[in-house]
Amino acid sequence: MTSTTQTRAVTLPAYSHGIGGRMAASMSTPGGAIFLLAAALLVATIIANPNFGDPGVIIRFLGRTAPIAIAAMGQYYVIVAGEFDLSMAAVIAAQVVIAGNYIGEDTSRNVTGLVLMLLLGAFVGLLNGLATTVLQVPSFIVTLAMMLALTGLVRHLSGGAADAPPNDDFRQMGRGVVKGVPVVEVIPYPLIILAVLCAAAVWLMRRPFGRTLIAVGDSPDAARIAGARVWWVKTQAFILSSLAATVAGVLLVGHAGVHPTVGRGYEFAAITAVVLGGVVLGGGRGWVLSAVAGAFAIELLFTLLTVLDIDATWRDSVRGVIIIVAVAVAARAWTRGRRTGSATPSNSGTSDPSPTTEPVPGTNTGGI
Amino acid sequence: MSDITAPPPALSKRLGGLTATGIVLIVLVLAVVLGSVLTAVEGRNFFSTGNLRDILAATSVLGFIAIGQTLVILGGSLDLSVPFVASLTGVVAAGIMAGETGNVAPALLAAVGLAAAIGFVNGVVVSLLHVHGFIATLGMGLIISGYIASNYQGNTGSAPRSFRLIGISFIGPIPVSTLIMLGCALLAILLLRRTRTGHHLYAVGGNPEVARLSGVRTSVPIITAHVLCSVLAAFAGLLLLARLSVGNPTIGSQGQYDLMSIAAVVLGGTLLAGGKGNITGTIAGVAIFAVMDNVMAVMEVAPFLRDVVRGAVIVAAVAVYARRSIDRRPARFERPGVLDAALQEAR
Amino acid sequence: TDESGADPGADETSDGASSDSEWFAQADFDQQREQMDATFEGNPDEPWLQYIDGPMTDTSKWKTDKPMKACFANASISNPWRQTGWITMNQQLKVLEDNGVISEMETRDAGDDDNKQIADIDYFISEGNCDAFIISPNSTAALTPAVERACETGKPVVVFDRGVETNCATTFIHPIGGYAWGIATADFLVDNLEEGDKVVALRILPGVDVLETRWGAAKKIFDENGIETVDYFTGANPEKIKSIITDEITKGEVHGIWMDAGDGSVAALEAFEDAGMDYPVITGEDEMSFLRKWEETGLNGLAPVYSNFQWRTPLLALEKIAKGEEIPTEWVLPQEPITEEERDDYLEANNGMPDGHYAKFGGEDLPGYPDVWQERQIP
Amino acid sequence: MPQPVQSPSDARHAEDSPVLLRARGLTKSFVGHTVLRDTDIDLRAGHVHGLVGENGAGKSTLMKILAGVHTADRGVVELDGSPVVFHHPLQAQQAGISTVFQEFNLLPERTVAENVWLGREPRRRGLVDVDRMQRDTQALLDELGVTGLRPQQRVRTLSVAEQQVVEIAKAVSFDARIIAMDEPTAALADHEVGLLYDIIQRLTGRGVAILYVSHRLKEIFDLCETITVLKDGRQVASRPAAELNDAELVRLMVGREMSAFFPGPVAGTEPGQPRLELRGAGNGYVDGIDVTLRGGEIVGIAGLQGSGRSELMEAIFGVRPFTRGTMLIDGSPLRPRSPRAAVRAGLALVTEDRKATGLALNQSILDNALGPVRAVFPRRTGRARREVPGLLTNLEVAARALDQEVQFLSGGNQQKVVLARWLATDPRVVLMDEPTRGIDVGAKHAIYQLMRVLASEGVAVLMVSSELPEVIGMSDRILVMRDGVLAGELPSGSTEEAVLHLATGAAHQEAR
Ligand SMILES: Nc1ncnc2c1ncn2[C@@H]1O[C@H](COP(=O)(O)OP(=O)(O)OP(=O)(O)O)[C@@H](O)[C@H]1O
Ligand SMILES: Nc1ncnc2c1ncn2[C@@H]1O[C@H](COP(=O)(O)OP(=O)(O)OP(=O)(O)O)[C@@H](O)[C@H]1O
Ligand SMILES: [Mg+2]
Ligand SMILES: [Mg+2]
Repeated sequence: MTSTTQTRAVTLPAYSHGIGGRMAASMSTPGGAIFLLAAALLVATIIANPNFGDPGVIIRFLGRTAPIAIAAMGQYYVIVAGEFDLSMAAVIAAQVVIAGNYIGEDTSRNVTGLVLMLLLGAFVGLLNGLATTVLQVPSFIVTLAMMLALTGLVRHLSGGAADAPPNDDFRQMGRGVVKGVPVVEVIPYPLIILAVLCAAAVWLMRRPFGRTLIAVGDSPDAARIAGARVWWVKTQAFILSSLAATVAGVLLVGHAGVHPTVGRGYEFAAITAVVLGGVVLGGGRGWVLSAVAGAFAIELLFTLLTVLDIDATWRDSVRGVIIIVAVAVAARAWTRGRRTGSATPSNSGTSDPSPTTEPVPGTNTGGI
Repeated sequence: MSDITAPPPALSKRLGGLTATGIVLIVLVLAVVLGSVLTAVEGRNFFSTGNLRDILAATSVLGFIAIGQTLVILGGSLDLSVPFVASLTGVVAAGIMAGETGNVAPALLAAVGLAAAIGFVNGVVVSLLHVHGFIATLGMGLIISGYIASNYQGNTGSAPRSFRLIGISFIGPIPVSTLIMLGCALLAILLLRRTRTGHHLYAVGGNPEVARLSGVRTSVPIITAHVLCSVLAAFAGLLLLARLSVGNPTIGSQGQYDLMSIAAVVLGGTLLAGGKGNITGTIAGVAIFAVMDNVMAVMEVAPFLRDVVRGAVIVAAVAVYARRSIDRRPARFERPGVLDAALQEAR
Repeated sequence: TDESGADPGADETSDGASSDSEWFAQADFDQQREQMDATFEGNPDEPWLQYIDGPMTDTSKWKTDKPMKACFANASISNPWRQTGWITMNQQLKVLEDNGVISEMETRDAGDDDNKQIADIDYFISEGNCDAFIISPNSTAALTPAVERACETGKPVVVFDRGVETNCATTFIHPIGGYAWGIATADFLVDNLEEGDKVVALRILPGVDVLETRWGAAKKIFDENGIETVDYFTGANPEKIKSIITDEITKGEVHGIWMDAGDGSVAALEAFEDAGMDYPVITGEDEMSFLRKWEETGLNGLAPVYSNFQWRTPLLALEKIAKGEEIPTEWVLPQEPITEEERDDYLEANNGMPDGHYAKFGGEDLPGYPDVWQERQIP
Repeated sequence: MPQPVQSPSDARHAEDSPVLLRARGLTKSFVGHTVLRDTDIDLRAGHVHGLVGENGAGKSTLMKILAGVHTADRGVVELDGSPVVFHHPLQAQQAGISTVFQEFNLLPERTVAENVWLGREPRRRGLVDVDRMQRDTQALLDELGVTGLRPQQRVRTLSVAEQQVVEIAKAVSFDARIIAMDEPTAALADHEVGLLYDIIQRLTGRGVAILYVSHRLKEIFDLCETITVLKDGRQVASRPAAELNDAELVRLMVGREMSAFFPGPVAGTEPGQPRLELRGAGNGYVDGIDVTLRGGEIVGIAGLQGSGRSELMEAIFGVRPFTRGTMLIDGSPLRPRSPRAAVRAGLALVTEDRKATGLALNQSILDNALGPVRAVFPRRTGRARREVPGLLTNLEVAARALDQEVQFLSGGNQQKVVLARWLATDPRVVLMDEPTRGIDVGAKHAIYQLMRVLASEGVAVLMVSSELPEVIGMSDRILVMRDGVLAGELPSGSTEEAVLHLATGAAHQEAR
């Protein structure tokens, strides 16, 4: 008769594999493989030019990658909930202008300015979220429109660009370092902020909110029946995304200064990073740290191209090829994972969809 | 996926009879009326030849691309590489023409062939390698832009006068290019309504599994749509070449045609998820943009503010019918369906 | 002759096209080298009215004493340089409106889109009932036919900044040009560097002739003098610039920075600061951010200029046309880099201006100075 | 009541009509568990072959093998004596076998005609001949005697019944020699069943062989010459209909006495206070609902598909809230505006489509089981986390570990996870819509026991089921729905006839 009778009264174990097995399994999924890819790119860079092996250089590199990594983290919340956020770059641009024009040289405004920026970020996210969930306009369109409107408004009010960079104290957040650290000699503040946000993100994704977020992305109807406020959960994802963009903006204005182009292309960069991280467009699968790793991989790729002195004009092409190939391979891994998966439940390729553990998070569905 | 929320019956009743396309057309009419009023306020005539030409000329380039984009979106994919295809075909054709009428034919062949090849690759990557259209075409865009940057610095080649005529000749207030674009629209409509590929495109976009069970080879329509989309982008590129008289390697990106075409398609009532929508709506969407831009230019709205208006209009317009495109079973007691009505009589 | 008649911009493109990839026309290079130390007619205190002696256009047929309506087809105001110029132009407009030279100026902004700008010009021709056209072309060859159509209306046509491949225009106003920029900057770096030193060139984007010629000229001189170069496209994005420089520093020593536009130079310098290196020799632009950074760090640099004050000239040209005075067919404006000596004067003069402001904007005598530029109100 | 197509009198010469399709030893397993074992079947020209069995017996699987959707692990299929293997539905269709699948295979945004001819659109000079497509569809519908359905209607606007008709029309349109119908009447109202009878008569008249699956024994006896009974994937019998009667057939299907199969109430369970009360409640889909549901009670709702049972559930649960009437929970008025409100009020809903609305298929067992608690009572997550593993173990969920994705579980185990996620919220009223649809006997039994246990703990259970034996066997009271209203109430142990009469016949006769 059916297998139900065979497993009497033996409590189900929490995990199908030991920690080691899970690690191994996870590495075979896009969500885990991205870490390997990033590592491989780093090694390649170091081989191509040993100077990049210097810990100080690496730590600085990680520091300057923080903004895009944070943006990717924000984009992750939206994508895992089954939506898009194309308005990130616009939010960053807006924040840069506020930093330049409102805060400027006046250190006494640093705090109020920061609060103001966070409020604006949250508000933009709220608008995106409500338009998507209540008006039921596709988020691709909502955030595209937001991108147009916000950029235009900021440009108009600021006369195209911020008057001047904010004072150095404010810029410290994006530019400063902790000095006199052994081995790596310095630790950039952005890296610390990134680390904190990563920890927060992992924690958040283990919280009921995080799990519900993924459930909503996986099946909104089922989540609704389960009692989730789908509209609010998604809206919160958009708010988180805009807040992430805000933080990225704060770091960028410190790191790079003010310019209309600051943050340009961040929406696509972030989405690419997230997808490279094995998070599925359409929602329901993926691990937040994989998105971060995706961001590092992309930045490492840039650096590698620089190190290899690839002709400036050819870099885009190389990037394009790598992105497509990576995602195509991921898609393969996914279909394979599925086939074996349905053949027998006990199969490592499809272990653990829960981001609460190793990078396994059902990221075994790579691209769609 | 059918959402289980019930839209307020009032709304659904009021718009009950109207299709999304119907609404878009109404919005277009409103835009024209509003436009002519505002233009009049500026002391101009909205329907003057020059103004109509300005509007229609604006529709043709985006029109070509939006038609292609509609096909791809109907199939459940997306194409972000169109601006680069337009640029590439423009410079390639310009290079081959080199100002000689004799070279026009080979130039067109080369441009269209090249575009078709690109579209084919897009289609294969999407349908056979299962890469999401967003990523596949984003990557393809990068590849092409790299190639262009490496091989074409600045404007190159030149179009012979004979070819430039396409860009600058009019029949009354109507630019020839617009007529060609509308011709393509008709062909696309024919494709969707009267060919198997068209029907299968809707099926695959609507539900690949059902299509498969019905014996449809799902990759064929997807690839076809991508090929046609790229070819139409090539037409846009060639039209731009005709108007510019030289190949400009950045012309595609100058017009933001990728995102704007998608916006126009959705504005036209096509479901971004695929399986539902039509060309007529898309053309209306494109026209709405054109009218909007024209009026704002006449009113000398500050350049940066125009994007604010565009953004607002896009969301507002889509919101009007977005809620209705969700498929639900007809209510039994408040809005009887065919069968239900019969049953109630029986009772 | 054709040679001199056609403007640099024009030749640049045509050559760029014919010899496909190479952005270098020896003739223009030499011509602009001469122009760099040519003597300019007119009052040095009003550089926007100065010009190099050459063929003149007779404008008597347009002489009028009633206000003209000007129609301005603008490429865009999408970068700080154009924004600054646009503000200046509008203040100049106020003056001319007040003294009854111009009734109004209708402006269409093409948003960096050739196709749109062609449509704008055609619209003006048929609907604008303009008395004069001002055109700032988005790209050289592409706008030529449209400008020709404007000429055919028989109204005065003033072209400025980037050129077109026709000399039908009443006047074509522009600073000396891209080669001059390239020559000035490259010469400076060569003088301040040893043979074999490395210069990182930060370029905005490929394919814009006025920018390509700057690099074309500079590259030639660098090569001739055995300066090693590597060039990048940055889209003027400071973040990208900073990453690139950081990586370059890590790869090996960098002695010089060359920029085809100054905004972003600060980011490049900060990359050196963050890496704890001393500053390289750098050429930026007369943008305030660079001048300020230059002053406070005391580095060794040069601020090449692509004269922003040229945005005044087109309207002033219309004034002359209304008076029936003859004006240069090709109106070549002065284009002098700001050297270390002059720097502080300019900082002084532009005290309080935003970073995106350009020192040689030449609007000091216009109404609204300095507030309008300081608040940077886009009209 | 519909007329039998052939009066039993006219002799059924099963033997003398040729065998079109002969299947031998068909075996198929999914997810490691075998759902079809060594099944043989013969389909004869002009004959109707009945296929019966409980949910999960393997009927659909067998059909899907013949239709080329699944390929058998073992066994052969012979068409006109020559062996065939189908890897794609298209191949089966070309070989003359077409199927009406149990779950709809229609594109809601396309018209009836487009759906019927999808993949085979008629062409003239290379172009799809739309007119002909419409004409042919109309002809088809006429031939099937269907009225009030236009070829150019969008499927989205059709009722379930109408959608089912389109499915049948599509199958017929292949002018196939063999047509398999998987519960074609499940969605049909009674008078429409009569219509289907006529269709089938026409087809058999043409010498078409029909494989007919249904849970309605009456239809089986009305239509079929031969009947094959499946049980847990095994073929327990294949005999001429004449040699069988209801009782015999049921015994074959269930293989045990109903009483044994359906566990009785746990000792000491008796109806307590009213937990859920509805007074004249209604919305767009149901109307005038009066129900009182007491703690400790299991109340079944019977009715034809499309009769509004799910809608009633959805209305109570706030998915499509009531717009009229009153609703009391434990005596206090409360009309949930959303599922969230319902869950807060102590309601739970096991939906009829677990894959679409019951589970997040890509998530782990644990995450699914904690879903509602996390979404509605985040503070209770910790406790639930500790309880859930035990809960799942008690439900005997067959899985490797809690981190396994539910999409790889068998139907029954998925359903158990759905139950677990609701039990974790310790609800006071449990609504179950088709709780045993498509799950195997063992799982079914476990679920029945669970329902009893819940009742014994004072929980009120409201169950919708399309399987009369189930409703009759499990319910303390039976409510029957028809066309969105309550057609009546029956005591437990009423006959299937009584229920069916309320569910269908009555409407019919009153109409006369
Ligand atoms: N694709 C599948 N993957 C895994 N298990 C499946 C699949 N399809 C069917 N099953 C299982 O096989 C068994 C038989 O399913 P099947 O649909 O054939 O039963 P059925 O007799 O049609 O039941 P019903 O009367 O509900 O239609 C069920 O336990 C079901 O869960
Ligand atoms: N016109 C329709 N279009 C799409 N789906 C429908 C339609 N009518 C009913 N359904 C769905 O089919 C199923 C049966 O309809 P309904 O719920 O009204 O009757 P029911 O008595 O619940 O039938 P069952 O529960 O047996 O499916 C439900 O899931 C319902 O949502
Ligand atoms: Mg079945
Ligand atoms: Mg139901």
